[in-house]
Amino acid sequence: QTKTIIGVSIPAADHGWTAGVVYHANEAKKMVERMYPGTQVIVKTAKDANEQANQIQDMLTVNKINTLVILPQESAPLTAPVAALKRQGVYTVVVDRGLTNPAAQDAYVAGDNRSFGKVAAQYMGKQLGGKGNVVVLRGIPTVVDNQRVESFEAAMKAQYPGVKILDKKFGNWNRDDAFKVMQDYLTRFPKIDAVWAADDDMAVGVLKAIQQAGRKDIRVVLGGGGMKEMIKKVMDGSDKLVTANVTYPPSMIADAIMLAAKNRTAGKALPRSTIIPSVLVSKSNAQKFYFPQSPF
Amino acid sequence: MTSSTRNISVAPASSLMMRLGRLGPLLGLVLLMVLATALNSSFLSPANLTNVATSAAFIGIIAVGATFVIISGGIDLSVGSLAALTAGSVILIMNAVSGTLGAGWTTVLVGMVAALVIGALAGFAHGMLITRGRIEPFIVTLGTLGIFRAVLTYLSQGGSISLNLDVADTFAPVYYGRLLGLPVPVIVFALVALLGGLILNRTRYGRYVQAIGSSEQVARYAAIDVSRVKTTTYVLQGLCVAVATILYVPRLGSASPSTGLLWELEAIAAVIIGGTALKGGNGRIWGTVVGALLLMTITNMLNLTNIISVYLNAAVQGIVIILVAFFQRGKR
Amino acid sequence: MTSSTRNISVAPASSLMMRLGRLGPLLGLVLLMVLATALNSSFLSPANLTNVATSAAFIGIIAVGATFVIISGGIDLSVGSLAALTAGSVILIMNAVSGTLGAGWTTVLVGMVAALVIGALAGFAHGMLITRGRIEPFIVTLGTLGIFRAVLTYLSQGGSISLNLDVADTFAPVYYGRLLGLPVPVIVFALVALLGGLILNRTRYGRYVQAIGSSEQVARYAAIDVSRVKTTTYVLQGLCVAVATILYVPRLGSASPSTGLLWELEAIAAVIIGGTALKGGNGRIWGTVVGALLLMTITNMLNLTNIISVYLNAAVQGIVIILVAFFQRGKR
Amino acid sequence: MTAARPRPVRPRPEPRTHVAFQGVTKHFGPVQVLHDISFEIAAGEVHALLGENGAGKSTLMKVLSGHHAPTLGHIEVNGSPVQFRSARDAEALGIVLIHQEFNLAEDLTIAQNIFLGHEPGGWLLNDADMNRRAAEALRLVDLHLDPRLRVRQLSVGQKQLVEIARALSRQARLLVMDEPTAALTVGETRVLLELVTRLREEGVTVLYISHKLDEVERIADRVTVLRDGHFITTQPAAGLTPQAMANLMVGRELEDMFPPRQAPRPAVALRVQHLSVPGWAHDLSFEVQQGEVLGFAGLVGAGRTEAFEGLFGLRRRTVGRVERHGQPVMIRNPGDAARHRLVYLSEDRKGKGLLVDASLRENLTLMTLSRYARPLLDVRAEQRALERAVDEYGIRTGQLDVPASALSGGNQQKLALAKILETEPEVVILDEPTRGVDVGAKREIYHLIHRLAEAGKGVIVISSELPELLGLCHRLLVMREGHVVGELTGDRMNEREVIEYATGVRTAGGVSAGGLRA
Ligand SMILES: Nc1ncnc2c1ncn2[C@@H]1O[C@H](COP(=O)(O)OP(=O)(O)OP(=O)(O)O)[C@@H](O)[C@H]1O
Ligand SMILES: Nc1ncnc2c1ncn2[C@@H]1O[C@H](COP(=O)(O)OP(=O)(O)OP(=O)(O)O)[C@@H](O)[C@H]1O
Ligand SMILES: [Mg+2]
Ligand SMILES: [Mg+2]
Repeated sequence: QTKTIIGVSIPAADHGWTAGVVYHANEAKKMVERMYPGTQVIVKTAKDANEQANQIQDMLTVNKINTLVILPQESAPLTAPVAALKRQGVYTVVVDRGLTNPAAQDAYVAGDNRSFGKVAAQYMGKQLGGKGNVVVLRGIPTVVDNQRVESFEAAMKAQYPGVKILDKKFGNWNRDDAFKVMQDYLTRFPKIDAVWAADDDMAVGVLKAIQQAGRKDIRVVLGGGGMKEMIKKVMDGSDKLVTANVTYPPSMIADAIMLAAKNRTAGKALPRSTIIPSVLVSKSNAQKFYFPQSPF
Repeated sequence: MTSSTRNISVAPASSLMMRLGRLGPLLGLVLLMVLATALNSSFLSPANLTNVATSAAFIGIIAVGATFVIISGGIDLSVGSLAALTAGSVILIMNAVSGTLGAGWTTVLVGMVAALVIGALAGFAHGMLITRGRIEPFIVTLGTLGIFRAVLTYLSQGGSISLNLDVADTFAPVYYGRLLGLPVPVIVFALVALLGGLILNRTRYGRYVQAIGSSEQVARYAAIDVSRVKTTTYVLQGLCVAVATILYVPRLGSASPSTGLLWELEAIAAVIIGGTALKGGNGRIWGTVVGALLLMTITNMLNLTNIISVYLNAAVQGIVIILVAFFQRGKR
Repeated sequence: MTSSTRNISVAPASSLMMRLGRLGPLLGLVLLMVLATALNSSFLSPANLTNVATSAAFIGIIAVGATFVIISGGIDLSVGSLAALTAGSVILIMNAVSGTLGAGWTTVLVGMVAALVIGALAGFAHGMLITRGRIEPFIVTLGTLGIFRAVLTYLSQGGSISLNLDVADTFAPVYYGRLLGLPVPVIVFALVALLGGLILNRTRYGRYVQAIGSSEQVARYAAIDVSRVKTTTYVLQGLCVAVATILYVPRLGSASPSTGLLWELEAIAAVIIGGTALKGGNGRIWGTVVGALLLMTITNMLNLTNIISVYLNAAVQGIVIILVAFFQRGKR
Repeated sequence: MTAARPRPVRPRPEPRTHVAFQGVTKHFGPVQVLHDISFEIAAGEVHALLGENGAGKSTLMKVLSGHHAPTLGHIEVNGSPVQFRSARDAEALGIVLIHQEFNLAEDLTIAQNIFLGHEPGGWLLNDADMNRRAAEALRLVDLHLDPRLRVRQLSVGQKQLVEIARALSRQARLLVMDEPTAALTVGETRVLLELVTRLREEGVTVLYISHKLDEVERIADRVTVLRDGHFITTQPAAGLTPQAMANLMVGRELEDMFPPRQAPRPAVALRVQHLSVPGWAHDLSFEVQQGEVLGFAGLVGAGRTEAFEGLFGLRRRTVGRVERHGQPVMIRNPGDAARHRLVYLSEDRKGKGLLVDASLRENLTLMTLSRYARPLLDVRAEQRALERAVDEYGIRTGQLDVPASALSGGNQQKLALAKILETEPEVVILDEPTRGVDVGAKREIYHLIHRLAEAGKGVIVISSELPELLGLCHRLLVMREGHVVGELTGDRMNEREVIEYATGVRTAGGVSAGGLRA
């Protein structure tokens, strides 16, 4: 009976959501090592795809992992490296961002970026009563971002054709950039009804920019990802612009680690695919998504 | 003396070209503003112009410090990280003292002083490592770039550090307030630039900074305390970062590992677009100010229009930077 | 002339210190390896060592080019973006031609040639803008840093560009294969470094590069075609980026807007840790190689142990970089 | 060379010792440069320090002025031993050094350089006052330039004058002048010597280093000679002729400074027509025969340097026609020139001549690398070439693997000369070839120039030393304000005529420069 050694490779905590991932991964590590004595979990972060590819190779060579739980920085560039590990006998669990060649992953645990965009569009369309002007702040140019924005636009067009998307610019999942982009949107568009910030970090910047400009026309600011401060606002109803959120829980990494530990120590395979859908957080269910200990 | 030596008059020939060269960045800025107005007339609205100036203030203030460092022949890559670390630490400190000192101006003052102390200490450490440790500035500040940001990431556990709401309310006017009709950051930026210009051009210290950048050997022969002057440039840079941070914290009331990312490149770019040579020796503060405004105008212009694919924003910035530099190339 | 050249007794004193200074980076590497082994004995396993060397190959190859640029007194900030753009374009080209040429080596060869052409052209453009356009290298390459990456982002529409699977299979051995028991990238790295060393130290061109970095004016008076030599350093840099890209594409099989992010800093850091002065004039390729290995060893060591919070990785890297530079400071 | 010294008889107080060197010894790493040097300098005298290139004069003066610390021994000033930690300590005692190699910050203005470290003003600098005082200092050396000009824009001679002005502005009690006239022409030199005399009258002690022994004879009270870092002798200058000084320096008899001139060959080596360098030189036309040594005389600022830099494409210029050995050639840059076997030795050896941080070997072979590329550079062959050149040109250095900056001034000059002559050129243009070179070596260079001429090369010499031009050249062109104003050969080649043309007292009588071709 070989010992289960789980290598966890995740992006470095460079913005709120990834910080949540790092937090939940470390929490899961503690829990797994308590629950399954003899099982070892190694958590490593990487700042880009290239480093992550090096990192998982190092984990195999030196730490002798036999299970890999990876949240890839990006799907395509990590497909070949993960496939290489799989060929060398490592059980591979891919989280959130599926590889371009699904054969390289033994199991897939993921959020659903398309439903993330769709849920947001549906909520926003409803709030606006099917009519109004929306500006969008996208993240960093990545597949994740493309999927979210595409499905947001598609859903909006299909269900609320009266809602007009004025522009969509990159805010880089960053508060400061979002602040600046929002300032400029406010200069440019005299009438904005809603802002889809697509990420709670960006929503923070957006709210400040609106506050500074003293604009009253905006009715909805919808972030996403479930940052604790934002969930709290939804819960308390303290900000009339922030009435909902869309989950994309960073805790999915913990789910994946727990699943892997449970099944691998028992020598079983994981379900091929576990999808954690994005759900709408509103005042009624906010309590469930509030983790005051998490950094995100 | 003998009359054999002619009186050589300093002819003003070719000085028009020279001057145009010197004014390169300013011309670039004006052209850009004309273009921006053509693309979207709201560019010239006072609200938008103050937005641009306010956003430029952060990079601009930091770039004033960078002008000194670069003129003296050094470089500081760590400014963005230092801003992030300072912001995080200051928030933690203010949150901590607000328990006993309350959420009033005392707490905010403690925070401001803390920022200045942290900035100055970081700069001093750079200066010491560079002068006493005799390590290349590039290496020292590349190292601290990693260190500062890592410490902040550790403090924030990767997430963000937020200022208590009541302190944030007291602090807010420092960013959102206005004096004489102008946003506070713009006023502070102007003051920092004026002071910087004064120090650089009208004090002994400023003169020594230029002499050292021109030739360290000559400066040493002139019995200038090269190590001290160089160290002081890094301290000035640290203080400028601190001032920028003091303006930054009340804006969003939080700091995170992505705070100040790549500010070093923007600050250095502002300095160099402004006509200061990367190899040191001479430069000018007003150029740096124009450089910072120019960089921010490009971003603003891109946000105000839709004619270019968002994917190409960075390309437009790149092209404009190169073009502006081309304008003022004559003088070299 | 007089044959009165005195022979003053030459004692070998102080040259030991000098030599130790020169060997600084190497000593740093060795110490780091000892430390890594102490932390985890599998560090020294051949498998791990080849991993380290293979990962170092990308930055290392680019850094060899950067050594030339920096010695000549220039700088190239665009290497990471250029790598991304080259990777993306080459993948698109290979995908396109694989339809007619099939998925065999012909297609791969077309891709390789395309990479070299793109790299050389980009370098040539840099060289022209810098020499004929008389724009600071910092500005030119900061501009193209934005431009190259934006073009790639545009080509990939913000997502990633992936190599067709069958072509990828043919291409794979270029990264995953072995020759004489060593991974191909390590062999290529060694060859590039050897060639670079030879060019720098044993050819006229290399001597000219050093002369220009030492004093452009003197070089011009000595009938050296300064513009051509400088331009060539950027072309060499572009070719090195192309070679690194050729190794990179079969590894990850795709390119995206975040490919090669911040490689410029790593490459420049490798060069300077290796003992080349940022202000140009002199430097050494072997130092650059050691610098690249050293940077990668730090990352590897951090992956091998658990004693430090993941949040502090960058801090450890920063500290080690500064310490290594401190080791070799004597010689300046 | 033996002008009567205009020495006023002054009531001399008891000669007091101003500075005493006590067993001063200096090592640079393994190389010992000064050996146990002891002698005294009396207050208020002009004391000349003589010695061959590399004898250690500059080093000793740097020790005196606090730039270097002695390895052993010490210095006494006014009877008490002193320990200088920096130049500022020395300046506090009124000891000021005028550097042989310029120490000016190129990016700063003249005034800023003059007052660097001593800026007037309180918290804020008083630039107006500084510029005014700088202008005064410049007037002392008869340099009429705007003190707000950046030093980068000055010519070598002007930089030298700025250095001197800087030292004068420091209220020196002991002024050390290290080859102040090496880059000056006759006129400026005369001004400077008058200045030295005046300073002495004001009670300032002057330590004067020069390889121009006639100057030394004119102004020095006493002379100290160094040889190979050893103290040789101190003697009153009164009884010493330049010849005797030279013999003391070299330690043996020096005969004929200038070898006899051979007649040039009838073939033209280089012909230049209608060369203009905007702002500097106007429509120059001249030619030099094979085997001829053609001199260019003129005052500082006459535009000689600029004209030839223009010819080589180093400045913006227009040129009608250039012929080498009768063939029209196109010279757009120094590379073209080198291909046509033309070389130019710059007057600015530090800024344009040598890679000061690079090794001697790399400097020597920089222009002839193709010779050592087979195809890889043969470093050992380069090293052999260096050893040969060191011997041939008498470059004195303790070690061969040092950077060029470690050579003494005169030896750097020899290296710069060696570097360009390595290319085996057909036409050689030498701008101030003997700047800072000692008598012995000068003589060697003169002989070398004649050997070049004998071998059929065309040689052009630009020099500020009239005796050198008169002794060396077959023919002289005098330039003034960018024009060739006179051509002198045979009997007319004498000091008086040259100066008259150069200063504009005499003109070519309406003959345009273009008409002055030989
Ligand atoms: N920094 C240094 N390192 C090593 N050697 C040096 C250094 N400076 C000077 N030397 C050596 O010291 C010797 C004396 O040099 P110095 O400059 O004092 O000569 P000098 O008498 O002034 O000659 P010149 O007439 O050519 O100016 C020379 O052999 C020179 O190579
Ligand atoms: N017409 C002029 N206008 C302005 N400045 C002048 C003019 N003529 C000469 N000068 C000044 O005098 C300097 C002359 O240069 P330079 O001394 O190199 O000439 P030169 O003939 O080569 O003299 P030398 O070789 O004896 O030093 C220039 O740098 C310039 O500042
Ligand atoms: Mg000397
Ligand atoms: Mg001249």
